[in-house]
Amino acid sequence: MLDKNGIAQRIAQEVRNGWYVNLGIGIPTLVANYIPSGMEVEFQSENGILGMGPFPMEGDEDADLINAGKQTITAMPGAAYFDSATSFAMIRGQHVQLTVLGAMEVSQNGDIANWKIPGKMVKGMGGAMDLVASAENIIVAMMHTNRAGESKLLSNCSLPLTGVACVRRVVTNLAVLDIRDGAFHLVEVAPGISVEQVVAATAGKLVVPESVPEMQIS
Amino acid sequence: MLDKNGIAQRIAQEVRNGWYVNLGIGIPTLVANYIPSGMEVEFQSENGILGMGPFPMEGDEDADLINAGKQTITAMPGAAYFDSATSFAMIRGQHVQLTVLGAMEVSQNGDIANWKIPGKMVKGMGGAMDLVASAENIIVAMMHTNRAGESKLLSNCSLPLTGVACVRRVVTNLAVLDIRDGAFHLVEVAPGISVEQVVAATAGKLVVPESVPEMQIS
Amino acid sequence: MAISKQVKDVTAACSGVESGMTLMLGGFGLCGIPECSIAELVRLGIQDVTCISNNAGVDDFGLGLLLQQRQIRKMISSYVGENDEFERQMLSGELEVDLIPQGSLAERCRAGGAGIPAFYTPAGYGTEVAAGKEVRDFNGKPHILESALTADFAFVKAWKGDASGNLIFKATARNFNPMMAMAGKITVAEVEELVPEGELDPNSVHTPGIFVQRIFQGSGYEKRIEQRTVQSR
Amino acid sequence: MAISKQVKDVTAACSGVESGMTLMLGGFGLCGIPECSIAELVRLGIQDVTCISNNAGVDDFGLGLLLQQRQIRKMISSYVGENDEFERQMLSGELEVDLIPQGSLAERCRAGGAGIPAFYTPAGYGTEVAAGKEVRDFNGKPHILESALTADFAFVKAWKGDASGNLIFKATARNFNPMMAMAGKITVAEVEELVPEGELDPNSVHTPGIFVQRIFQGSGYEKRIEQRTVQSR
Repeated sequence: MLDKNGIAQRIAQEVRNGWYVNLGIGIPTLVANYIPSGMEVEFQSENGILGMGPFPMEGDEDADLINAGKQTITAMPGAAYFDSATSFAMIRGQHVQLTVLGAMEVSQNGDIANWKIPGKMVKGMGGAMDLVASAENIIVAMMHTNRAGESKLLSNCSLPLTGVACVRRVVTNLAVLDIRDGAFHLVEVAPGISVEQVVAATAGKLVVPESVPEMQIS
Repeated sequence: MLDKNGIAQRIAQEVRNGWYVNLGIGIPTLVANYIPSGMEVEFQSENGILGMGPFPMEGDEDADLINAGKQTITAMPGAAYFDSATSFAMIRGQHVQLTVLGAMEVSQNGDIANWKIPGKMVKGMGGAMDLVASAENIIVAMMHTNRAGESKLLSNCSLPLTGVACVRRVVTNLAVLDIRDGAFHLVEVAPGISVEQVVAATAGKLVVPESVPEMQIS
Repeated sequence: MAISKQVKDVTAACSGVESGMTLMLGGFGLCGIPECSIAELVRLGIQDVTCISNNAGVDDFGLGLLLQQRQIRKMISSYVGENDEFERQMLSGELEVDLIPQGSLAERCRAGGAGIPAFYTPAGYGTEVAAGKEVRDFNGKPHILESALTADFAFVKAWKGDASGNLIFKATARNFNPMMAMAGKITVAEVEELVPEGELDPNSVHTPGIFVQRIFQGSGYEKRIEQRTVQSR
Repeated sequence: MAISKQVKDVTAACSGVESGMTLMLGGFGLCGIPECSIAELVRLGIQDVTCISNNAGVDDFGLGLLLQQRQIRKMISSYVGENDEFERQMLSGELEVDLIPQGSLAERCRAGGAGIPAFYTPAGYGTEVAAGKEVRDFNGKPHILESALTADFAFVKAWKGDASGNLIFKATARNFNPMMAMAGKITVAEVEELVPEGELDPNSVHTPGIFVQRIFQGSGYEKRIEQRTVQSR
């Protein structure tokens, strides 16, 4: 079974040279830690920076330089700043090659719910609805089940949707799954996890091929 | 009767302190020459400059600094450059207080035709359609009659329209006329011009008040 | 001659702001917010305002200061976490909240300033955001119609500015400020540094002065950091 | 690590351009046009292209060079004067011409790059530009629906750029270049000066590199002036 860092590490393997990547808050943010040095990848943060770098050294933090999670960051050589309209022009115009974000629920149709729980304080969707409605390549990073042990991979989302039929791939603590033709397709299992464990933890329609490899993460 | 410079001079009297002004090609361009020094007025050219200044001194011309008429210009202190989308955001968003442009025909309804003559080579509307559709305050600068001596102030335009019900005021070589309630209203006559001459040269519905002052231009 | 927008101070800049108005406020989280104007709005004690702002500040800073005084009737935002007083007022029904996808919020402000009354976007299709909105397919993909946003006053904060109202923002403190400057009937810009006319490179101006009606040099900027994340040396 | 878009020369930059494609070309008149790319398009001899460009050059410069070789099947522009060969081809029916209000042209390119499939504008209402287009009233004023424009290749010209594709334009040579950079499936940027990564101030970048797929340093710029207007000393 993977921890959050393991999920991030596995997702990092999806990233290709030359890609612009938008990472959501939480597990997705960790993906940046696992990009091989020397790979040409730039991180976009929707509050207005391309070429986001790591956190600043203590004492170098700048209130005017933050990411979408409001964390102080740095800018890499070749970075650019821009306004929010231009930032979402990049996102909506499909100039960002990969979007990674967390979710509360994902359906076998690729629907995603990650912004609102009825009866609880609603904080807002931020940029998530723009990201999921626009991106061509969306990977969801999340735990396979919620704290009550219930599957988060469902036939239909029970929570209010963030986007419809948009998620391509899900990487959880148990498995990598692709979404197509109205079903989850098991691609890999996490180290030490059996196909049966994934089947038991997946409420939505799951297609299991004859042979399922184990994730290769170091 | 006014010449082109006289028309420009009269229109300059319409300009108020604090206004952003877009001047079209031809007579409108001359208006800039008659703005009192010390008046706070900035000229916008739709190809991407606010704070356009006079032509450069010989030898100082810069191919990268032109106006919408493709003439070499200068920038005043406090100028700003921007792209064409932002430029027309200023125009369409009604941030420009006055637009002055030429016309082939104007109707008593405020319609304007100034871009196309059937059977002749059509060069295009440039920014004129955006300007006339958006501006709240449009003054047309033109000769009262065409080369054939026919009125250019009509009940209906005969040429393809540039915009509908948008012209507020017309300044010609003969008169100043306002357009409202479906008619031209005579406001002033040019020096040496009689009301009768204006009536004779105006084909559209013309309302003449009891007393019509003469333009005060020096 | 350049048009001067310079006013003496924040009091002059906020003259005419009244209860019941719709206000836009730049910033993302606490980054790039118009601190001086917010303080003045608290001092003025205006009531029942609608605030269009990506976020709602924190309990004791940013728009949280207006919330403390219960001056806000409605918030139009994309994300309103990190604010207990906001949560209390929202759950009690004192505060009306309209949540908008962040990209649509930015584009709707730009549209308001650019004379585009409405546009189509895929964001929010199939969600409750689309409720009551026209849906139309383009290139085989459903989009929803979103309308322009404008405000009686827009308050923006820039790094540098001149008397003509030209603005340059710093790093990610730019965020929503340029679009809101476009969309305000009266746009008030506060700047960290008001420089003499002609000192800003016209090629580097982010917001041309035509979008700004009043400008003043702010003071006492706290520029609070919401999430201080650092690497130890 | 930053993504490099740098290619060796204009030939590498134009690789893949084919007959029948839709091309966008930045510039206003002859100001800010991609001179090197145009020369290469002439050399390549591609045919039947659709060019989206605010103007069509003059007889012997700019897009006029492509017109001379009869490489253009259709022009989408706002103003096409100052070009006799253009007039001849248009009147003879060899050349198809789609005239678009300048602001709508700029906004349609931006929309194409920004994933906005369509928007409403008042420009052109009541004129032949509105023929066949949806008309809708907003705030009591009629608007027409305009759709996004995109291109197989966009060719833009900047003053300075870096390997990441970040661009800075000079003065009014900016014009249509930034929006066309956004709207090209493949955007080729030629620059007067290609500077080392990290030399451009990230705060002063006009076109962020994400919109540029290929960049090269141009050479031999003529930068012809169309209307040389000066005051005598």
